[in-house]
Amino acid sequence: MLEYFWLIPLVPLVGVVVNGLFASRYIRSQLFTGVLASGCMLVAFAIGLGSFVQLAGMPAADRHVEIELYDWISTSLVHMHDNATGVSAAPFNVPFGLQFDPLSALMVLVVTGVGFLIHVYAIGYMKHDPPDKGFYRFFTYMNLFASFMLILVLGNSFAMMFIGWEGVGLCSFLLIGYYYQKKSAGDAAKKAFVANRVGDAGFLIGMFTIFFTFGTLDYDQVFAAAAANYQVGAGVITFATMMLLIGATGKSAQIPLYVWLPDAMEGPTPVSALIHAATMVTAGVYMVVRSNVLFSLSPATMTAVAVIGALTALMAASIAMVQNDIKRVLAYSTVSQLGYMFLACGVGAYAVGVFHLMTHAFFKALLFMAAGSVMHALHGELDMWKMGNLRKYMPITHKTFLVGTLAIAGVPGLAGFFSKDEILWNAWAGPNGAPWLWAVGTLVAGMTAFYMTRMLIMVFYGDSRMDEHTESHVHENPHVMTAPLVVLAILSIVGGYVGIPANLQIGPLAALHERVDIVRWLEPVTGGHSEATEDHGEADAHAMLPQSDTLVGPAVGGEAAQVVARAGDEPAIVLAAQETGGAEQEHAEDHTALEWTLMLISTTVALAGIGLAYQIYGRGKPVDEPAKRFGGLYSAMWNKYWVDELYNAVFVNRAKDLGRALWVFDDAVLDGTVNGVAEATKQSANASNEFDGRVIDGTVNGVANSVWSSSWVFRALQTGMVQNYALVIAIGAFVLVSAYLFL
Amino acid sequence: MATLGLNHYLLLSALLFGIGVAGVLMRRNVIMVLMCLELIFNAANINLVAVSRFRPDMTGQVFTIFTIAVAAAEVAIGLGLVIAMFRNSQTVNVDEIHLLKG
Amino acid sequence: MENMPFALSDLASLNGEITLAIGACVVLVWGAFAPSGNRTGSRFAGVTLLFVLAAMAGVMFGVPAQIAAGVTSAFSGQLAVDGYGSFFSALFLVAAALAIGASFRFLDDEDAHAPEYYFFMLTSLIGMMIMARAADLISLFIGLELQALSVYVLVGYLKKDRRSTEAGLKYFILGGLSSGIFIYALSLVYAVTGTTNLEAIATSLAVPGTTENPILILGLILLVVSLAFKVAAVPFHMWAPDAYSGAPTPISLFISVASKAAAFAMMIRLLFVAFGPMAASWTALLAVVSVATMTFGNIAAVTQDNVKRMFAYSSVAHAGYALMGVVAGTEYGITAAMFYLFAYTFMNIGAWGMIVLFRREGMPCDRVNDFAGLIHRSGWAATGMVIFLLSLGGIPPTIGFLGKWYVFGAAIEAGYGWLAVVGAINAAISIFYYLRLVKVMFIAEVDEDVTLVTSMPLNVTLALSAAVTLLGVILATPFLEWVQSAALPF
Amino acid sequence: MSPTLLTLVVFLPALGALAIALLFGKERENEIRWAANIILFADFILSLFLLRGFDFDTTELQGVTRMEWIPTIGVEYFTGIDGMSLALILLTTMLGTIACLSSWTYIGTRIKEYYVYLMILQTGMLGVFIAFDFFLFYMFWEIMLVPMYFLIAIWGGKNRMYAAIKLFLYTLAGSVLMLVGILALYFYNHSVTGEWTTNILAYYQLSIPSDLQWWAFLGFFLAFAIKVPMWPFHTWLPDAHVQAPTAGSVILAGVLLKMGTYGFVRLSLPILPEASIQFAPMIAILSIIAILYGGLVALMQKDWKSLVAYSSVSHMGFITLGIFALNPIGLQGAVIQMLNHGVSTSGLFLVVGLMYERMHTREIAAFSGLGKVMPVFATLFAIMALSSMGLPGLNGFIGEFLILIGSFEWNPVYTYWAVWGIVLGAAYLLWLFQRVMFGEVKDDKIAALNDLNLREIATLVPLAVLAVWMGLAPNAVLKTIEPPVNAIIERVHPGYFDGSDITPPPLPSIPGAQMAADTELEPVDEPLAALPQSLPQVLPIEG
Repeated sequence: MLEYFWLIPLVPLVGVVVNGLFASRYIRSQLFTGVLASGCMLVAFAIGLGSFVQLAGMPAADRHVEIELYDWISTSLVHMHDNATGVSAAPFNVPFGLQFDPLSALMVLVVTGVGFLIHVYAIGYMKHDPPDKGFYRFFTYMNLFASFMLILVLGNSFAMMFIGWEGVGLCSFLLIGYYYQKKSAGDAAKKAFVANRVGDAGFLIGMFTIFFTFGTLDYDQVFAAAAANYQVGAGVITFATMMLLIGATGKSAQIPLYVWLPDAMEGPTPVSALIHAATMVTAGVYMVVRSNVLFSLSPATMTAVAVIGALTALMAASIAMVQNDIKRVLAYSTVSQLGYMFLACGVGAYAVGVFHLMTHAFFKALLFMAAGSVMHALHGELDMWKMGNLRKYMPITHKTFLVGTLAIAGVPGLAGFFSKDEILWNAWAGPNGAPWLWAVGTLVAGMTAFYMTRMLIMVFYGDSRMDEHTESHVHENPHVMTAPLVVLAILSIVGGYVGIPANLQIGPLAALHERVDIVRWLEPVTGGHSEATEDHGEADAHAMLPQSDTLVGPAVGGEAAQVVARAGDEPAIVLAAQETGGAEQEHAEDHTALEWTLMLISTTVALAGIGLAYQIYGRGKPVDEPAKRFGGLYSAMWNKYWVDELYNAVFVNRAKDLGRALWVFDDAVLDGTVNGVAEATKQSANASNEFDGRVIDGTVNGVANSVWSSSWVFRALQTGMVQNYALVIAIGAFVLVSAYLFL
Repeated sequence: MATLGLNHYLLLSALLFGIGVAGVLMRRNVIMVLMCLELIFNAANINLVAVSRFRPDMTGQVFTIFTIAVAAAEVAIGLGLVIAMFRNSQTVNVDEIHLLKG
Repeated sequence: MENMPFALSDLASLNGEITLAIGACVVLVWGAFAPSGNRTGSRFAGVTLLFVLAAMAGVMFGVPAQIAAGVTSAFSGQLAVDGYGSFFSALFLVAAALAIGASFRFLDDEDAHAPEYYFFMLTSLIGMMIMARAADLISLFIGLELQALSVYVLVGYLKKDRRSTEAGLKYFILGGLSSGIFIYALSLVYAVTGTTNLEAIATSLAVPGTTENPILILGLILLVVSLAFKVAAVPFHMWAPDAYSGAPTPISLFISVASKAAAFAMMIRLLFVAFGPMAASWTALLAVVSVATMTFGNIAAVTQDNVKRMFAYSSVAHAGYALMGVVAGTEYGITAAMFYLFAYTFMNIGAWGMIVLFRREGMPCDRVNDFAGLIHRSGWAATGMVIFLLSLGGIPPTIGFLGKWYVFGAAIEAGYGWLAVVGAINAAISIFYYLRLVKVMFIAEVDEDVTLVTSMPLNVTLALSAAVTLLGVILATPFLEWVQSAALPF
Repeated sequence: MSPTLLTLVVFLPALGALAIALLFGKERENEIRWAANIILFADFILSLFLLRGFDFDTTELQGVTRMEWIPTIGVEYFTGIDGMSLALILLTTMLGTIACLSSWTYIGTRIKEYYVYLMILQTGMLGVFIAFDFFLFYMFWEIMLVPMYFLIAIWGGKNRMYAAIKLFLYTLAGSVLMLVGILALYFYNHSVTGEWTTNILAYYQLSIPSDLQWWAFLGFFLAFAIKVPMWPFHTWLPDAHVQAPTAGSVILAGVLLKMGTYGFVRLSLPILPEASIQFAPMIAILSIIAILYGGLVALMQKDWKSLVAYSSVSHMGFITLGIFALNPIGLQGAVIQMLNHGVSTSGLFLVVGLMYERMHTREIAAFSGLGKVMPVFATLFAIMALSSMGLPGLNGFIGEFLILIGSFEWNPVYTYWAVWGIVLGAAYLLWLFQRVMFGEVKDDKIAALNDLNLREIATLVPLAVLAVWMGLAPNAVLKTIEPPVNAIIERVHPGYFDGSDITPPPLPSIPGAQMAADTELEPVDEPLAALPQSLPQVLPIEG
């Protein structure tokens, strides 16, 4: 399979072409369109899985397959700015190249696997749309999105990533604006794209800096050259990574560019699940992890990543605590969880970031789809104040939603617990970790538990607040929608066991850890730098050993469980310790104790959050008590800290004002002479009807006007009196004489 | 007694020229304007003849003969035009002919 | 030979002028006996055309034969026998032939007496040809006056038309003034140099100190003034708009081209041959005059609603362009000015000829709006007019562009780059009013009161002008070679 | 590739115009339409044959016709093409065909005249790309103006007279100054070589003194900057575009604006390399102003067409920025962006025209919910808009990307500013798309609209296909223009390619003239020759 991995992004294109061109006129069948679209995803998933297995069978160091389909761009010579790498000039060549390595493999499985489930779900969800109008359009866009997303994760250079990067942005635009009759949907779509473009501008500059530093955009060459030629803290690397970070904050909805994501909920719920929870928004995280070699060379950027992640997590979680719109809560929750991932990357725990990316994909997709299931049953109702006690009507949705809530809240044993705990541990103990980062993370964990529980209670428990008509129609959704929920629920439970923290590696868990460990799996990508290996020289040595066996995990967990374990390896926690040297064993024990402590605290905080939410909302009566109790703070959170308003006032409106001002300038000044001669303008307006209606005439017109008015002046000299003419001749002669005399 | 030199003649002709030009500029009657034109021609003639006399060279006098002939023709044509003009507009006043302007 | 006032062979070099003089007599005498009125104009036109063509043959074949035989001057140095004179003579004759084409029907429609009209046209032609060939101040003056006096009459020819007589009178008064200045200037020059022969003047100027003589300088300046008057250069141009717009249109056509070319012919020979040693002085003066002329002419034309006045100002501006060649003060500059006048002849005759077409209620009409919707009436006429206008504006592929190429080039070559820039800007300004006419012709609605009065000779005039204007660049080589060989050596 | 074919491609439209003018009566409207479309389409097909036997690896002119024309002043009829000309010729013939096809129903009056002008215009534009004689070049350059004037003045919108005159005067004012510049070079050449010639290639061999270069460049610059149009010479553009009929806008945006940038690349850079370097920073700043300014003003337009027009200002800013980065990649990007802009902006103008034909308004506010009523239209519009805003995978991206890299190579600061143009591009185009395509179908008039018919689809689909093809496989074009680009850069920055395995080809030599072995270009100036190889930066302005 591995030699065919390049087909993965192309398979969904089949769906795009067939559905896009023929569905509206010739096919007109929801079943065909839906099955084709989902089928494409399934085939892509199958190819991805096959390649994954094959990749896992290879030695860790060799897990890297690259293919260049054709020369995309190749230009003439470019001179580099930086000679550190020894390349002074090179052509700008970008092959259309794809690569398959542990990170890409994992991302492919998440994208195609979760994507497939969401496609299936969408067949049910979108069934109200006619097959030849919205329905086919929806699936065409979805497949197109998948294709671009796969290019993004499979590309072998920054330029390839950029294709996918912009492509998914486009699909996001199209899908957010799917209900285009709604103005809000159109606005949201545009906002999403433009906010992303701001990030892209950063990405581009970062990319250019990289090119002019290394003479290539190919990952392997860039990272190798960077590791070989640059010291930690090199200015150019810091600049490049900062710029990339701007791009990442756009795509992954981090401060300061997160504002588009909540609005993006205007799209259909499967879109929110796929694009704005599971896949596209994680592209920023993917990019940071992919470029970890560069980021690790720049402590400043790393700090920025961590701080942005932490602050975003905190801010978004606080907003999520007070929202009433079911999808907005989830949207802010997504922003918050993405902040977690950034936090992980920022402290240097890239693999853990990816780990959380994966588990988050499971439970957030699940939550969105469950919320969509609710909406679907309630005819599009989004306000949680108009729900309640739905568990009675929608048992499967309820149960899966419950699983998702527990998972995200970090209840021990579920997926979110493991990944979140790893992040918190690294936030404290990682190479760039700091206690305050851990504290923020832990606080966010509590808030997460709080708002998720609040949501769960408001939607599924308590008394029904639906109106009668709605209530009478509420029903559980068909299997095509609930089956994906169940699969994702299972994944949300077991998905965490691919990355068991060090302190829990006891008994059967230790055995499992030895077989499957996501961190170790990603080591070829994330572990190639100094911090990761210092404490684990031994692990490196082990990595060199021939593989004793390769196990394919139980099928139960879908793709995620199929992680290769290598016998005889030490737990390869990437960022195990800050200090170097010393006895490994002692460190391990210290860490274990600390890790236990921290884990207990965070679990307690999470449970406290659940308890608090139950305390406030779980008593059967909907209350707006928090609103009263925390007046100012509540209102700040409710209004999302007025960031949208601020951006509108500072950027959007200023840009519009500037545009308007320039337009006036264009008309008045450039296009009208310094309108020195008011007379001229007046006369021109009178004299020539082609100038009509132009109140403000501009520079160019002004020249014309002065010509025009001087024409009248000149004509006035021509009085018709012959003696005046003679006089002018005499004066002319006199002037010539004097000119001759004085010059 | 000072003898008359060439410069005296040149001065005289310059005066005559000036008077002629001033007349053309200021006289309202078109006949007078015509006569002032003749003054200008005659200024030139004085120059030519005087120069011819002071540096013995006949060309100047020949030139003068031609100039006088031309001036006669000019007056003839001029008067013809004045008559045509007078028939149309009943005036010989140059101030009053300004149909064409601008 | 030495004692003879002139050799009989000198007459051969006058064959063109003599032919025309005979023609003039024939027309005049026949006219005296022929019954007047009743649309007899075309007969006289035909006869005149015949004589003009015969004179053309004389100029084109007779004079070159003399040049080939080594003759350089005739009548004791009064007339030069050279290609320069022949070139301009031919140009005047072509202009006259085309003007006659435009006059055929015009005179009948105006009910004007034809014989004297053609008589004066012929005499003015003789005057122009002598102007172009005179190598002595005396013949120069006579040629100038012959031309000028004839043209005064022609301008005022429509004696029942107030505008025509007014134009004639004004032109006469101002022309007389300028002639007076001219002859006075000549007398001053004669006073200093003691000779009237152009080359002899140059020789005497070569004597050190002569050129600083204030009398000479005053003479030169007054000379420049009167020459500038004759070519209608600003600020001595004021007669031109009135004369051109008042005159009968075919006469405007004729004098705006031929008289102007004759004045340039005279100016170039006078300045270059006689005052070559003082070139630095007059180029500086003329550079200023050139700028003023282009700019003033173009700008004043912008707001004109009367097409004849618009073209009158436009022809003022064109004198400014042609002056650029003179200002250059080089042989290239002479070539440029000559070629520019050549190009100008055809495009301007074409444009003026178009005005002859238009009549409102039987009267000639010349408002810009009278051209409205021409494209709907006659695609040929409209297309032709566009060609003429583009050419006047200096836009390729017309001959006007090649003319601009030459004069701008001459200015640049001589180091007057700034003058070329001014010329270029002026070319753009001029397009402004030319386009106005195009706009009216192509976009405005047809005015039903206006009729198009065509006749075969006029059509031939227009077609010939259009052909030369349009194809002049594509087939430029023979024209250019002619001009180059005819340019005065300097 | 035969010279005859090239000549035929260029003059076929003019011959067609003549034939239509003479053979068809005014009232035979449909026959005229068919004839014009067939002729222009045939011309397009013929132009495709230019590709056959074209040598893509040389900078030498191909398909050369060289004849004496006006030997007295050294003017020749000298035509030929290199890779860059070829690409632009293909663009022109294609857009000409499309513009013609798009006029079928749009133009309802004075059919015969219309097609005659359109076809003369076509010859004028094609002529500019093949002329290698200054005189000839200038002739074609100006001939274009006349039919364009009529197209706008007769078939334009309400304010058409104003727009047409403005276009004509403005561009004419620029080009006469170029004429002065040409003449200055012409006489300089004569003073040095003693030869009268207007052969452009002869000027490639000259080393012109700095001050003359400076002045000549200024003349050329004004002509080209107005044509491009660069800020602040752009004010004719929105007027012309808004008033012009669709086909006029298509041609104007697609080809006419390229004349300016083509002039920079073909004339200014190789003939006046030193002045190009001196002017480059100023032009870069003007370009960046144009990019941002055009984008911001476009953002606030209420008229659909003037929005696209201002977007042109912004996009052309990218092109001039790329050209004056004066490095191969910027120049390659600029040339390919010329083609891209031709494709995508023409497409956008077609889109506007289609709507105007249906609704007789271009007020953005008058539209809403078109996506629902006209899905095919919406899709094609989306592709054109995305291509215009530079989405990777479509053509616009390639050009902007390469230009930004080029300017980054020169001076990253320029890129930092220019890159915001991309953000603005997304903003104004998507906002437009959102306003007209999204939203409720607001009135019956819109609800009653028909989606595109086959003819209309046929005008847009080739552009869409081209947009995708050039986005995914730009190498075909990049390789075609690389030899001329390398030659020009070597001329501007001698030694740029030293130490690399690329040997820059020489600038095209005059065919027929015996080139001695040592006719390597002389270095323009000593300090330039000593350019540090690693850093092709802005050189300090000397003098």
